[in-house]
Amino acid sequence: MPVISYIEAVTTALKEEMQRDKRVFVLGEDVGVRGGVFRATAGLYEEFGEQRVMDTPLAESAIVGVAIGAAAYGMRPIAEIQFADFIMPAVNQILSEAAKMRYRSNGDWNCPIVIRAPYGGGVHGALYHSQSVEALFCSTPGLKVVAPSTPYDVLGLLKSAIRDEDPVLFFEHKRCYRLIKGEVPNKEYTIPIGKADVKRVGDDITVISYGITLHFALQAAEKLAQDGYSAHVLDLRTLYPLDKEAIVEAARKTGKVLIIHEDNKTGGLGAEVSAIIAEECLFELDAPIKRLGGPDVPAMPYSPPMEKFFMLNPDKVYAAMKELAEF
Amino acid sequence: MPVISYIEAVTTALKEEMQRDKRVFVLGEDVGVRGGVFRATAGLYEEFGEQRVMDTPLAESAIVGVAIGAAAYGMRPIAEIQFADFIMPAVNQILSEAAKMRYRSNGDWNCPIVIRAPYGGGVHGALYHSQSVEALFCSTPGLKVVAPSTPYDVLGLLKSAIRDEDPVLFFEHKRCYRLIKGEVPNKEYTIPIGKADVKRVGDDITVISYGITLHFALQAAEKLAQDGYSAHVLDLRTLYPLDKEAIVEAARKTGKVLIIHEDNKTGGLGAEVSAIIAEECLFELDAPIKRLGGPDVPAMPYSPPMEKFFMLNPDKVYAAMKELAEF
Amino acid sequence: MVENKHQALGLTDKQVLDMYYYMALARKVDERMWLLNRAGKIPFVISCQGQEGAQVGAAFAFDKTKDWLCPYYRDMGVVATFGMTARDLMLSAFAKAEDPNSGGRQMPGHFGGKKYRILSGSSPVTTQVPHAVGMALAGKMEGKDSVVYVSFGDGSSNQGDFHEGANFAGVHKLPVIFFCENNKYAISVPLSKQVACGSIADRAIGYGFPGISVDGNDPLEVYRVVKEAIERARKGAGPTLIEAVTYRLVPHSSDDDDRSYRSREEVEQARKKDSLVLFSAYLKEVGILDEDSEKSLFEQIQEEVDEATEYAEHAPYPTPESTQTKVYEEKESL
Amino acid sequence: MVENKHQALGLTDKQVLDMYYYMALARKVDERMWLLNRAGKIPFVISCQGQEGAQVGAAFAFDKTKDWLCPYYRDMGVVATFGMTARDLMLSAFAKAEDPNSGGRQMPGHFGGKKYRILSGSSPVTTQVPHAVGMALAGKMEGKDSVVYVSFGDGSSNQGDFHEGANFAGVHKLPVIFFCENNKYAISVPLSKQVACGSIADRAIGYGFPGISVDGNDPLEVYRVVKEAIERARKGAGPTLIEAVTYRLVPHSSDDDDRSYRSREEVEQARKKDSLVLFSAYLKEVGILDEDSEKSLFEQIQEEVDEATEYAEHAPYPTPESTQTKVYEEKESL
Ligand SMILES: Cc1ncc(C[n+]2csc(CCOP(=O)(O)OP(=O)(O)O)c2C)c(N)n1
Ligand SMILES: Cc1ncc(C[n+]2csc(CCOP(=O)(O)OP(=O)(O)O)c2C)c(N)n1
Ligand SMILES: [Mg+2]
Ligand SMILES: [Mg+2]
Repeated sequence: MPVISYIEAVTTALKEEMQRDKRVFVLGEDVGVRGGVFRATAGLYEEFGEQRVMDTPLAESAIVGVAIGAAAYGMRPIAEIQFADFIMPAVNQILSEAAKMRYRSNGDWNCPIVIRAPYGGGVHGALYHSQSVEALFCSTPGLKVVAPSTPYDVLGLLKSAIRDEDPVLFFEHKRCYRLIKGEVPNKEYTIPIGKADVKRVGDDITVISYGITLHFALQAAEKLAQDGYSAHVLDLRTLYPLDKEAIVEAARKTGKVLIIHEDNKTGGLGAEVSAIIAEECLFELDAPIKRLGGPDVPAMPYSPPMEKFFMLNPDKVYAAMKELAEF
Repeated sequence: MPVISYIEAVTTALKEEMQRDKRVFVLGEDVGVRGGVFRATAGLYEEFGEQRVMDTPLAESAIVGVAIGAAAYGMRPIAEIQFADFIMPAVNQILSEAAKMRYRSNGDWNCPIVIRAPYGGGVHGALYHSQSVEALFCSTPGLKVVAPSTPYDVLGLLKSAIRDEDPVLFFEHKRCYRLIKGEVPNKEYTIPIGKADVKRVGDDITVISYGITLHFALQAAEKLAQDGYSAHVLDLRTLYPLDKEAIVEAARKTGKVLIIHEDNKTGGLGAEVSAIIAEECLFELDAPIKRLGGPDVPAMPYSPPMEKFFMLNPDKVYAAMKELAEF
Repeated sequence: MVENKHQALGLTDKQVLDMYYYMALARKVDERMWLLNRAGKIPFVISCQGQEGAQVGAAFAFDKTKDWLCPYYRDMGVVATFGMTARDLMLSAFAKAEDPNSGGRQMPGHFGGKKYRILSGSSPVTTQVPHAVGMALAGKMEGKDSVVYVSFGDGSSNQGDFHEGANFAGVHKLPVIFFCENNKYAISVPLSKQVACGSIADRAIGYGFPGISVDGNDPLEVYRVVKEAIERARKGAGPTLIEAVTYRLVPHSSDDDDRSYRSREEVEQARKKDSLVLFSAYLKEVGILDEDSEKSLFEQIQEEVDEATEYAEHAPYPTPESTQTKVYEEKESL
Repeated sequence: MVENKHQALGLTDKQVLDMYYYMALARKVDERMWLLNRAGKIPFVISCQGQEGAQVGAAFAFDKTKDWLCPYYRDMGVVATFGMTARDLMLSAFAKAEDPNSGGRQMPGHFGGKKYRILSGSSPVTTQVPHAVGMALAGKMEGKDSVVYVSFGDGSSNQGDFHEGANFAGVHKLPVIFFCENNKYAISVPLSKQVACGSIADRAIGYGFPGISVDGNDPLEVYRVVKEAIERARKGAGPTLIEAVTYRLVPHSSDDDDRSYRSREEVEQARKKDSLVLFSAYLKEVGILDEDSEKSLFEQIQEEVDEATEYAEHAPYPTPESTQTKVYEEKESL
């Protein structure tokens, strides 16, 4: 099986879906000749032309709103938001329109769009090129929110997102783009949206995460193994709707749960995950449900010591896992 | 002590603060001659004139953005968003700008604005005049989010919000406006933002809520008392930052917790409240942490049977409280 | 004897009588809704009254078989012209299960229906503008020559989505007709506090396409400018912004009281220019309508409205449980 | 001997030489930042190069003692004119604690500083436009005659916030100068794919105020139109939209590679119209600058930049723990 990077998986999924279905097209800022500021759409303009790889004016609400209209007509638009931080001007179109199109029309219309957005920090991006914005979109039924952590999951989930009949927000951790590499099968496959994945089997503690921090947890788990503790690691992959069964099963398995995300702790995804566990299997727990996230500050600062302070890393994650294991 | 309605408390707070401080002014849609579509600003135009009670163009991002600029200059703007559902176009100005002004300028600038928005359903408002949007704003440090349930709290908290040096979102439940009446002292007072309030003392179960559902819980508590169970009812009042101490103390008191809000359950405020409890006092619980919220659908429909199905009411709340009490 | 305007526009006598029929139908359905609201039978009304001439004049210029509509909440005249019946409209007013717009999920005025080529609309104003642009883009990608109608009020032309959508359409020369129904108010806020430009049409030059202001009380004049704009759009010459200057004859909605912000005299003056009054006079002057034929037209409409009200009032509500359906694609139901 | 433009504009020789100084200072600080970035010493640069003439010409027309700035990320020439020093700018590039803009919290180019009357800016483009309008509204409420400068790029003029902010200012006739620095690109996207209007200034009529397009490579011409606009604003005549046509001479930022979207020839052509080259020539032609005085000017600037770099490089970082401060008002610290 070939080994590709996280961003190559994005590009491959886009390319193969555009080859498969003429209705699929990409729109966004600098996605054309430039191939995207992260090069996620590299080569697509050359292969599919400027109509299907469309550089739009600098206007996120229009990018999403136009995608909604095109999808209603019957296309399969994939909108790129250059940085997740800049999705804010499009929030009205996403929450009021895309999420509610099917429901408000009693199923007469629907909104099969994908909105791709690179998120996350640790790239000297400062306050506005580092944010984790996923929590904002995980309380509105009608939407689906996906945040994969490996090239294999990116490829399989982005294809499913493009084929989905409902709007999907697809968050790509920008630090994973080139850092994370992995094997993908040669033969075509998809991964169902809404299913979490056990990335490591263990018995002593359960770690639930997604994105870059999932990798920190896997690294920390190796170190923790040397201390004689085995960690069970669940990758949420889909953040909304959550895979309740998988979450509860993983929590039950060890009775000690640590939820980890880069986003700040309060109001982050970890809250809902914790609440599900506290509601479904409280009496099977042997420790308080722990959450590890970024500090509760408005966003990640630019200055290296501050960015380092904000970002999680394998050491911080290891410390939290060890503490829970020893509880 | 005089008895006034919830909306009278809003108007009184605005009026007294405008009399107290010349820098305070109101801007929004139809707040002037019309006195607001709910009449929250009734009489202010006549008393303070069109400059301080300003009808703006129909553009929410500008309403909030202009308020941010005026606040930076030194004013104390109070922006009215006609319905909380229509705050979406202003999300970028709220989350990217207001919430981060102090932090990004290292404290050189700040953003003392108040954004008032009527929220909630049960008024035949359908999908877009019934939403509970508070959860969207409860994961961004830099903001404060207040959602009072009684005239006394409205008056005291709105004054504090106007005097606060940071941006405050002030959510008013539109069904409370005329339904809820209560006493307020004749003498001037304020209530600190960030403090929850025990609205009923009890020993068997703890109910944590805010807004209209807080009143449902108080009514249900009376009925539950006849069954021999006493409910302890905590009104969050401030949704962000949460009053952790009060939440944990209330949870400890009975060991059985039910969190209630009108907003749909998944991703609602209850998630963070539950997660705090599960992290801070898990071993003092005698029952799973329960959450009661609206169904996970995009928003509240118009048709009466559907609106009724969506909305909580004292009976639904009583049933959930009784089940927990009997657990 | 006045000149026959409609023949010059290529409209038959039958067609202009149909125009009058749709204008009157919209007016009568709307009036009935107010009665039902005041009688406590329906919770909410938002009106087309005063704007029927602009709406029907514009809608008639489109091709029902291939064009698309992204209307706003006052466009009863537009959707009626595209086939929505009095019964459909009443089913929505009563929030009944059969309502083709939303199955009773949305307030009246939130039009939608694939069979009528109408994209479902919401309440946050102006969000439909980028949608119309997206539909036009998709049509262009498919090589179709369909044109998209999108409407909005004067106040709503101040929303960011108007700007972003219009600019996108201008850059890509998309077949969209931006139809601004300028009724001089945004609820209580007068035009002078909404915009400082002479006409909403002045905004078009900033997007590189034509902007035209037209008397919205003259359906034939509206038809003419919209028709020309559609022809340009069909042959790839891009969008047009059209401002139809009109007036809202009733309060903003059944929850509004307009006496607090405008004088009765002003409203009475406007009633004299009511497109229904003027168009009726025109049709009589050119001799294709008389008291009798008008009377029977209104009797027919009256019957339609009665039947629709009767039917809708007794039609079943959606079930409570159906609240939980149509959130996502329901695989089994495929 | 060419005519002396600046005297006609009421500018002294000293003043135009100052203009040239600020233009050159911005250019040299910017160039140094690129060297530091390529040397791995600073993570990021976003440039003013090519736009200094427009920026300094505009900034000079304002009154530093009472006007306000809401600049965008390329406005090094603007903030330098308002007093931000090479050291301030380098402290921000190195993200050091003493950075007056953000204490090292924001990327370079995110200007701010009360002492310089500059409102703190962010990265999401165009959000500063409504802020400027709000400052102008507040000033007007206080009866002050201060004017607010707000700038943004050509691509950013397509954001909803431009439309909503400009319209608000037009309706209330607020003293705001909307300064669009049209450098023909939004990262890789050429103007032709951003807008369909002839000039960004065409958008002003839609807001009921004047729109003027000016050669952004001619600081004196920019000064003239901005000065006139400010005078109108001060006496309550409302806002003006000014488009300064210029060019970005370097890649969008240190993370960009512009070879993928524009030819070297195009860039070389633009270099010939570089405002620094043209203005230097003008100053020599009118005889107030010669090779020697220019040489010493650049030597002085060189020293300033060296000192600033040296100082900033060795200045302390903010502490890691300070990440948790300045989230809300810190009562004790009052
Ligand atoms: C984004 C948003 N803000 C506010 C409202 C509340 N609202 C509904 S209609 C309306 C006035 C619209 O005025 P205009 O665009 O002129 O249309 P008209 O009703 O006059 O036809 C307002 C403020 C809304 N629906 N959406
Ligand atoms: C809302 C938002 N979307 C996208 C971006 C990413 N971005 C930064 S600068 C830029 C291009 C800006 O072009 P223009 O307005 O012409 O200004 P210029 O950089 O050319 O001076 C883009 C797309 C952003 N900062 N904010
Ligand atoms: Mg109007
Ligand atoms: Mg540009």
